[in-house]
Parts: sequence; structure tokens; C-alpha cells
Amino acid sequence: MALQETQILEAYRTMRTIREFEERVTAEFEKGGIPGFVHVYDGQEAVATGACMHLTKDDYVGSTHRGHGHCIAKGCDIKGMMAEIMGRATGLCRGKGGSMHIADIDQGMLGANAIVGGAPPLAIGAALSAKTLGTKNLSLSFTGDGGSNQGTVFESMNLAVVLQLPTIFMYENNGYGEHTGAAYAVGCGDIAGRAEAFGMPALRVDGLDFFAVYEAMQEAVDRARSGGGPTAIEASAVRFNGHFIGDPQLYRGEGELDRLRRDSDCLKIFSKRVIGDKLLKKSQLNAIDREVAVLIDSAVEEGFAAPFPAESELLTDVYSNY
Amino acid sequence: MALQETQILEAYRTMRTIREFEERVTAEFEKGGIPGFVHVYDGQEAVATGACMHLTKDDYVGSTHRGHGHCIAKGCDIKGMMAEIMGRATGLCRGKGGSMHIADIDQGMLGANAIVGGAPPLAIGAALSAKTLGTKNLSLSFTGDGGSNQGTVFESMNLAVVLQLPTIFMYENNGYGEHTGAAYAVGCGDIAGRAEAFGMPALRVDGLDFFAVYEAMQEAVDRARSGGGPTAIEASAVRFNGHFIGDPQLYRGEGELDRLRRDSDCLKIFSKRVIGDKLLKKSQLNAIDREVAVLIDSAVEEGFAAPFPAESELLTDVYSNY
Amino acid sequence: MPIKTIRQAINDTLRSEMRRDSTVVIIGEDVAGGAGSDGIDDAAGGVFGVTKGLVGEFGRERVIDTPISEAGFIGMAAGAACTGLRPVVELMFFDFIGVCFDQIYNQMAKFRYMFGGKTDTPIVVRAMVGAGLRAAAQHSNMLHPLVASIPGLKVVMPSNAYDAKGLLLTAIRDNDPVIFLEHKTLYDTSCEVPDEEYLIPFGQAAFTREGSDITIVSMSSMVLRCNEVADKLAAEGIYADVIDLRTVSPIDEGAVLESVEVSGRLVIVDEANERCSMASEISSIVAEKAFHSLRAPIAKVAAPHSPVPFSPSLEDIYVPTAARIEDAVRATLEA
Amino acid sequence: MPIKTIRQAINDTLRSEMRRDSTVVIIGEDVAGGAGSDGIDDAAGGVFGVTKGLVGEFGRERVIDTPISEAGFIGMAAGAACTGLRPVVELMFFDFIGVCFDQIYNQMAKFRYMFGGKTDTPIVVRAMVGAGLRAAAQHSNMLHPLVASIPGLKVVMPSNAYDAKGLLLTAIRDNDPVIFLEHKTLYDTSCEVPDEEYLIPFGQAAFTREGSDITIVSMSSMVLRCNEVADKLAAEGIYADVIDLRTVSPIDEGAVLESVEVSGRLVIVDEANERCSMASEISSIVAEKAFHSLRAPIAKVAAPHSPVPFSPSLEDIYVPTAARIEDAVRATLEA
Ligand SMILES: Cc1ncc(C[n+]2csc(CCOP(=O)(O)OP(=O)(O)O)c2C)c(N)n1
Ligand SMILES: Cc1ncc(C[n+]2csc(CCOP(=O)(O)OP(=O)(O)O)c2C)c(N)n1
Ligand SMILES: [Mg+2]
Ligand SMILES: [Mg+2]
Repeated sequence: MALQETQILEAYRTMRTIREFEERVTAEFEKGGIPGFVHVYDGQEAVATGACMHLTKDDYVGSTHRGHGHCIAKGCDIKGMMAEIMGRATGLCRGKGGSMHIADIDQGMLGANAIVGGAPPLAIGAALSAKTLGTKNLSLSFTGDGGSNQGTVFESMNLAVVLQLPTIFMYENNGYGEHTGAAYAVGCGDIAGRAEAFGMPALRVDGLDFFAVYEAMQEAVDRARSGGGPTAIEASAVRFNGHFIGDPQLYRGEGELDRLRRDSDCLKIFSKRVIGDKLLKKSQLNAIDREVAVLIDSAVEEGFAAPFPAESELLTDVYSNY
Repeated sequence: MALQETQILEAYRTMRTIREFEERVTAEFEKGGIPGFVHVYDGQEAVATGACMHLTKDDYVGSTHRGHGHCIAKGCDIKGMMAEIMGRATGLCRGKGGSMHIADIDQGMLGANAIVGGAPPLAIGAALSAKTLGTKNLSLSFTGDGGSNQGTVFESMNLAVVLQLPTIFMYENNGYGEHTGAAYAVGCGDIAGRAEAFGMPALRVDGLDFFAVYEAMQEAVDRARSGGGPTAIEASAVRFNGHFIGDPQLYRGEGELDRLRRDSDCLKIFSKRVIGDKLLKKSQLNAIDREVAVLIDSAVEEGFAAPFPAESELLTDVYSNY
Repeated sequence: MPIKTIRQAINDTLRSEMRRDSTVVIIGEDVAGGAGSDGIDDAAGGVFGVTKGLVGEFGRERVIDTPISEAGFIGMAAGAACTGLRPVVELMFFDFIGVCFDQIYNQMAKFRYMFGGKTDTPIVVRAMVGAGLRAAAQHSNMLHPLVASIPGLKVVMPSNAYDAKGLLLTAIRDNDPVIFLEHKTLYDTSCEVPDEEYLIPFGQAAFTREGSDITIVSMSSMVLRCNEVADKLAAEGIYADVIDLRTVSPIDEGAVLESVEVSGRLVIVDEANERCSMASEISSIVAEKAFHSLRAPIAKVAAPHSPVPFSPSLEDIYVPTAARIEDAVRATLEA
Repeated sequence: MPIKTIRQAINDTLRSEMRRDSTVVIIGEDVAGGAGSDGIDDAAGGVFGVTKGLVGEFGRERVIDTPISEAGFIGMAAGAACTGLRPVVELMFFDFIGVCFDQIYNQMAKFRYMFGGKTDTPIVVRAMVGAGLRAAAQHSNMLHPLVASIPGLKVVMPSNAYDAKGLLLTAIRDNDPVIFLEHKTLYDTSCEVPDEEYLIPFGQAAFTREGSDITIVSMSSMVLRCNEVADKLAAEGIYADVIDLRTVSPIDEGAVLESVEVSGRLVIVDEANERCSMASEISSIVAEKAFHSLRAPIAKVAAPHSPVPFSPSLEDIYVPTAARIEDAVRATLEA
């Protein structure tokens, strides 16, 4: 089960790609080049990456409003994503979805979802398909600490247990749902414990630690693929930004954000660990950084150069036939 | 805290009234005198009675589709109820609500509710009123084993914990939701445990034992009135009938119903106990039986004699002004 | 040709489709029944017995009982529809849409559009609609206008067993989400239903009566009352087109407009609450597109702006009666 | 007289009502913000700042932040409304009605009827509607026809700050459930708003432009576009009545019918998806009740039968534009 060097490199590339992607999205949004409401994922890269590395494209992921990182980790095309967020015809969803609805069924990405708690029911549906069709595939849904209080999420957990579905509920607890603390909104203060009471194993991991997430997922994935039913994982995480780009973050404590960026940066933690343990060399990471920067640069450039959807697109894709 | 003789007599009267009421409703339904879908409560009398005896009319109860027993225990007018179930103008809701919607806000009865999981949100609302207005009142919601899987119920528990509301979640586990066993539908097999994981104390009681229910409620009521927040109670119970009147009950095991009626009749258990413990005399119970029979007889008689609502009623009571 | 009730026609169609296509699964509360209990396995077959017997042939893997968690299992079915299954999910009473509306409105209906056309969502949501059984305010509604107004959904409302079969076949094989609404008072109505396979295309209304004096448009159980009124008038020499829309999304505008272009008079009968109903919609289509053919005000006959009352004396006048329809038709003829 | 934005008018009105009546409470996600965290208490005041500052004056007991559990807290507010409070509950984006529709449709709207008139349910549900902010398919809808069609609810849609104040006062003091819909693109629009208290009755439309050549009916943000078109035509000597319905339940039928009786021509502009919209409803009312005054087909200008697209190039043509409205008006004048 020890990770190969290529896998570790791959993990770093994914995390770095997410970071770079989100930082550029933020910058371009602030410059006015990106429309709409955008929720970026930077800070939480280790969770999406550690979780999705176990999946093939026939496994399905259901995501949240903060979905870019999940999409990237699941293998969605970076340029298609950037163009989508910019509302271009070349976007993954032809510009019709936007940041909150990026999806790519062919990559097993069931979509970001602008309705909090929207994804878990859909994800257990993908698990039902896998079970009924007898594949060994599984599904994974992401839910935030805030979303963990939504009725659909509870119902999905019960259904997954009753039907013994090959699915994983990943709770990313970044401490806030919009402007409200998880310490307030999660009455019991223990998302994993609450999930466990629904009748499935629940694991708690440090979501800043890619390796910890990867390992917990291994257990959950093995269980799912071998017919052992669902697992819940609560990953502690940090949000490096506001709820959406532009949030003044008045709910943060004095110096909180600086502290987080300094001490709780999953990328720094990862680099330190892999270099310290001599798993990778700094130069390897630097090389990836450069490649990723080039990729994101060209994604932004190509995105801005791409056309907006033509008027005739307004009424297509509503039905497959009507 | 020991119950006074008058209270024990009162408890018996309530239980007997529910039993008699439901048996007559069943009989009249089968004869064709009662329209609609009717879910009777007989078998579960000890739960409603043990729970509601702690409440004043300024405490609120939210009920279910199987609400007659809760209404009676909460003090709703028997004749008004019977007339309502018959669709008469003299009914508690002027014939507009029917069996699944009997309500009497003046008695603190927020209504039977034909939507499974409908009541808990409303009941915590009554608790919010009590808390905000600074009264010492509380609220109580009833939910079945089947209903315990509904998202609204989970959300309400979390809200009650977060806002520390004076409310009680009473789960009546009668083993079935319609034609499906609780053993199947409640994935974790432990409604109380699941409630506890939401962050509130949860008690388990034998719902056939009025005294056990009464005692558990005492603890919950004391907690609520003293600002200690919500409590969940799971009461095991038995349903003496089908889901609705007319249900062939194919899901029951061989002889199950006979066994339940013989060994698990909360009224028999109550009588045996109070007579055995010399709390009451058989003759006292018999006297109540006769009085109750007379009351129900006249409720049926007056119900059948009452007029149906006039056509002009169709459009009244939609708004207070429009 | 065999005579079947709607209940039987739906049951048979589900069975034949499940035999034909192993990805068709049935999901819902008590669609089999009996799980987690000591009795027999096929204890329910739906609360009105529509799915009775299917679990025996196809097993619990394909006839899936659920906990009472509509948002969860309707969403689950939607997710399954995008990933290889063709679920026929039962919502029991359509009034329960209140607890799972997001899954229908924001999720399944919008996937294809939001995802830029990259997914099909072949799901059928079956549910019962309508008043008449004294089921009161939370079990008796006609919410078809609500779903018909939602882009991305198709909405089917058969009025007879023949159509129920042909429309259900089309629904199951369709690649878009279809809401299939069964009127509870129609389950026991019957007519000839051929054994052979036939698909009725969506958006194609049926003329259940023909005549050029007036156009009466309706759907679901109201079609029966319209036919009754038309027959009565026919005995007097007044002939009506009675148009059964069969699907309220898509709408067969052509059939309605053509008929009105001849008759010049239109009555629409809809059991929904009148405001923003299909009656309103059809009226507005005609007032825009066949205005110059109209010779009289357009009449809507619908339920009043009130919840469904429990008492028989009120429910019976809440639902449009043949007498009300007849009055509206006569008034329109005379206007 | 002070000039205020709609945001400010609503904020001030909430504050004055909370001062006047201690049973008025505000409930919703982040209506205060900052709970369970280390920052300041009044961290949000609603995602668009509409309730900003209220927690400072009234405290967390009356400005109640909730977990993300709309069904739970909207139901809680409904229960509170029957038992002594007058909650103003915020649903944030009205699109979220999908997860709490039962509480609105089956519960609060029906209590009074089901209970035989024995309860009042004085609750206001505030929510944002409408497209224009590139918020895409799940945050941009106009669902007012849906709630307007539900008996038991009242539905308010102010188009300006003056009306927002007068209508919100009426809403809070009303004893029935009121859905109060704020168009997100209007928050920063402003006009004169008197400091004195004034209540605008429900069911009373406003004529924002007057003229006898044609009648244009609209509501919420579309009123601004209709005014624009009317002003342009007025410069050509063509005068339109522009009717701002202000409430879509109740509907001021009288205002519409009277205007059409004079003009004989009607265009209805509604940002909702066209099918079963308020445009359809108003059209059908006129086609029934003022048919003989009509001199031209009734035109509906509404959103097409598709979800709201994200891309600016599509969203801008999805929402009815002034150009489309103008075309419809000219066509109707010429028909
Ligand atoms: C049903 C619903 N309610 C409310 C919202 C508004 N909203 C969007 S994100 C969010 C907070 C989610 O918090 P969390 O689940 O912790 O995710 P995070 O933003 O921290 O990633 C809220 C309230 C929504 N989109 N959908
Ligand atoms: C939202 C919703 N889903 C389904 C139903 C149909 N239904 C009515 S009662 C019931 C079973 C409820 O079971 P339980 O909560 O155990 O209560 P019991 O009938 O045993 O008292 C169901 C499924 C409903 N009324 N509302
Ligand atoms: Mg969070
Ligand atoms: Mg039960």
C-alpha cells in the first residue's frame, strides 16, 4: 500500500494544480474577468487529492458549490474548467453551468452543486447503479460542515446503510458554513460521530495531511469495493479564503487567516514531509510547479480568447428530445 | 413524583377513551360511515397518555397521520374529533381537516399531519416561541419509526440542540412504517442512539408501560422547563391494526397480531399493574369503561346527526383576509 | 382484445419493460413491502397495488423498498439515472413533492442543461394525483402545472388504460426525466389494451370527441367529465372537440389551435387550482396565437383558490363537476 | 424626503417593526453571522447585508442564525408563527424552496384551512429572486408563479424602495403567511422613502406610467424595463399604462381589466419561465373577463422554457430585454 514515487508526484501535481487554479481564478475574478459567484477551494487540496487518487473514471464523485478542487482531482480538463468558469462556449459545460455546476459525467464527475446537500443523494444513486449492475465501482460525495446539517445528507446516509451501497461520505470540516462557525451549527460538535450513529464506520482524519486522507480513503474504498457498504470520513480542513471571493471574513478571529496560511498549508506540509522523508527532491516539486504554472497560464489565456456561447445555444440541451 | 390516585384514574380514562374511540372509528369506517384514509392508534395508548399527562394546554404537541390518540391525550374534544373524522360542520376543524389534520391550537394541539416528518419542525417552532417569549412552556413532537428517517426530523433535532429549545422528540417505534419493518428501514437499528448522536440525552422506554413512559417524560419535561434543552425518547410500541383501516397486513408474521393483542396490550398491562399494586380497584376501572362507552356512543350518534358543511364553507378559512 | 384497468396496464407495462431491459429498476416506499418483517415479501406492491407481483419476478435488487426519505431516494434515483440505470421511482402521493422538490426541480430537470448537454437522465417519477377519495389537503392535489412549468421535465397524465400503457412505454424509454401522474380515481377504470407493444409519442393530444361547435381541452380524470358533457350536448345537436392533452409538457399546441380555429370557442377544464394552471396556460396560448379565430371569451373551469377540503360535501364541489363544465360550455356557446 | 435603496428600506423597516413589536424575530442562515467563530458578531447580516446591524440592537434571541437546514427552520418559523411569534424568516435564494417546499406549501399555507379557521400564521418568508448576476441555474429563478398559485399564501414583489417599505410593513402585520420576494438586481436601486409609517395594501397595483394606447402588466424588476419602453414610446406619442402588480397574490384584477377595457391591447412581462406564469394567468383572466374589449392578441414576454444559463451572453437574452418588450408592444399595437 505504500505509495510509489509516481503517485506521490501525481498527488503533488494535483494539489499544486488546484492551488494555482484557484489563485488565478481569484485574481482574474478580482480583475473583473470572471462573472458570478465563485467559491474557491485553496487550502483544502489535500482532501480532494487524497480522496480522488483512489478512484477510476468509472467511480463517481458528487461535489459542492466549492467544487473546483474536486473536479481537478477527479480528472476534469483544466482548460475546459477555466473556460467554463469564464462562461465560454469551449467550457466543460459549454458555458451553461459555470463555477457552481461544473460537471463531466465522462470523467465520473457528477457535478458541483449549488444546492447545499445536493450531492449525497446523487452519489448514492451512482453507488446504486454500481451495485445493481454488479460493477466494482463506488461513489464519493463531498459535504461541508455546514452541509452536514442538511436533511438530504442524513437521509442519504441512512439509505446507504439500508441498501449497503458502495459509497463514501467525505465531510470536509473547514470550520465555517458561510459566515457561521461549525462550532455553532453542528449541535453535537462531532460530524463523524453523528455519521457513525447512522450505522456505518466513521473515520476522522487530518485533512491537511494528504497521506492521512489517502490512508483513510484506502480503508473506505476497500470496504466499498468488497461489498462492505458505506463509510463516513470527517476531514478537518482550512479555508484559505472567504466563503466566496470578495467575502470580508469578519467572522474570522484576529490574525486567524495569517496563522492558517502560515501553519496550516497542506501544500507546505506535503512538501516538507516528502522532502524530509526523502521521498522526492525539491527540484522535482519545482519542476511540477513550473509546468502547472504554464498550464494554468494557458488555460486563462485560452479561456479569455474563447467565444461566448452563441444566442442559438440558449434553448439547446434542455432536453434530449422534445 | 408518585402519581396520585386521581392522576392514575385520569390516565386510565384517557387510555380507555383512545381505545374505545379507535375501535368505534374502525367499526364505523368498516360500515362505510367514515370517509377517507384513517390510521388508528389503538395499541399505543400508553405512549400518548404517559407523555401528554405532563403537559398543560399552553404546551404544544405536533402529531402524525396517526394522531387521534395524541389529540385525545392532549385534551381535544371527543365529540368535535368524531364529527371531524366524519366530515361534519360541527367537527373540530369544521369538517375541512379530517382524520389526518385534526388540530386544536387552543388546546395546544398543532395538528395531526399527513406528511411524515411534518410535525417536528413545527413543534420546535412552538418551543422557540416559548423560549423567546420567556414562558416555561415546552413542545413535544411524535414521530414513528418510519418517520424517524425523514430529513426534517434530523434537521429539527440539530436545530433543537443548537438553539437549546425546550422540546421533546418522542419516537414511537411500533415496528412498521406502512408495510415495511423498522428493522429494515432504520439502518442503524437504534433510533434513540441516533438521536443521542445529535447531541441530546436519549431515553429508551417500554411504550406498553404507561408508568415507564410517564417517568421518562418527567425527566425530559424537567430538563426542558429548566432550560436544559431537548430530549429524545424512543418508546417501543405495538400497532393493533394495519397501517390504515383495511390494510390486509400481509407483512405480519403468522399469529403475530393475536400474540400482540394477547401479550402486549398496554391497557391490560396497566389494569393488571394498578389492581395488583392495589392502586385502584377493578370497579373503578369498570366505572370508567362505562362512562367512556357512553361518551363515545354519543359522539358517534351526534356526529352522524350533524350536518355536512354548507357549500359556502368551501372558500372560507383560506386566509384571515384577502 | 383484453380489457384492463389502468392499474393493470401500468403493472403489465412495468413488467414487460423490466423483462426487456435489465437496467429498469423500481424504487420507492413499499413498492414491494414486507422488508424487515416476518410476513410475506410482496406485502404491498405500492399502497394501491400498482407494483404488485414485480418483486416476485425481479427480486429486491430491482424492486427496491426505501425508508421514508423522499429527497434521499428520489435524488438517488436521479443519480442512478445518470450512471447506468433507468429507474422508475414512485413518489406515492404527488403531494409529497414538497419534501423532495429540489431533487426534481433543481437536480434532475437541470442536469442536462447545466452540464452542457453531456448527460441523459432517463428517470420516470410515478405519483398519484387528484381529489375524490376524501384524502384531504395534503393527499389530493393536482400539481401538474408546477412540474409542467419546469424546463427539463416532461409531464404525462393518462386518462385511460390504453394511453397509460403507450405513454408509460415512451416514458421509460425516454432519455429525459418524465413525471408520470396517475389519477387515483382512475385506477379501476378500464378499456381495451392491446397486448402488442405500442408507444404513444409525447406532445400528441387525443381527440376523445369531435365536433366543430366548441373546443374543450382537458387532461387526466377531467377528460371523462368532459366526454360526459360532450355526449349530453351531442344529443342536442351541439358537437364539441374534446381534446385530451395526454402530456402537459410538451403541450400539443397545434391540436388546440387547429380546433379553436374551427370552433372559435374554448373551454379548458383543469382539476388544478385555477391560478397559473394549465387552464391559464392553454388560454394564454390561444389568446396569443389564435386570437382572431376566437368568437367568445375563453372559459376556465378549475379548482378554486383553496386547499382541498376533507368533507365530502365540500370536496364534491371543489373538483370541477360535470354541471360546472356544462354551464361553462353553454355560456361560451352563447357568448 | 430621504432617498433610500431597497436594501436600506427593508433594513429600516425590519428595525422599526422589531422595535414596535417584540414578537417580531428574524430567522435564517447568517442573518447575523459570526456565531461559533472568533470574529465579530454581526459578521454578515444576510449574504447581501439586508439584515445588517439588527443583531447589535436586538441580540441573538431575536436575530437567530440557523444551521443549513431550510426545511427545519422554515418549519420552525411556521410553528412559531402559530404560537406567539411573528417570524420574518429568510430563505436567502428563493431557489432553495426546493428543500423546504413542504413547509411552505403543505404546512404554513394550509394550516388555517385544515384547522377550520382556528389559527393565524403571521409569518413572512423573505427571499431573493431573479437572474442577472450570473448566478446560474440554481440561484437565479423566478418562482413567484409557483407560490402565487398556492391557496393560503400571499406573494409580494416590490419594484422599488417606496413600495418595499409599505409592503413589508403590511406583510409583517398581516396574519397570513406572506412570501416577500426581493429581486437581487434591485437592491441598490433607490427612490424617496418617507420616514413616516405607511402601509400599502395587498392586491392594489400601481400605475407607474399612464396611457390609453396599450396596457403593459408587470412586476418586480421587469417594471423598470417596461417603464423604459413606455417612456421611449411616449416620446413618439404612444402612451401606455404600465401596471406594477406589486402583489401577485392577491392579484389586482380590477386594475388590469379597467386598463384593458380602455386600451384593448395587452402585453404582460414576466421574468418567470413562460409556461403557467403570471403572464399566462393575467392573459387568461383578461381573455375571460375583458374579451370583448380586446382588439389584438395578448402578448406574453417571459423567460423561455429553459433553465437559467450561466454565461453572460445567454443570461442577457434569457431575461426579457427592453428590446423584446418593445417589439411585443409594437406588434400588439399594430395587430
Ligand atoms: C440549500 C442551500 N442552502 C443554502 C445555500 C447557501 N450556501 C451556499 S454555500 C453555504 C455554506 C456551506 O458551508 P459548508 O457546507 O461548510 O461548505 P464550505 O462553504 O465551507 O465549503 C451556504 C449556506 C445553498 N447554496 N443551498
Ligand atoms: C412525506 C411522506 N411520505 C410518505 C407518506 C406515506 N405514509 C404515511 S404514513 C407512512 C408510514 C409512517 O410510518 P411510521 O412513521 O412508523 O408511523 P406509523 O404509521 O407506524 O404510526 C407513510 C410512508 C407520507 N404521508 N408523507
Ligand atoms: Mg465549511
Ligand atoms: Mg411505525
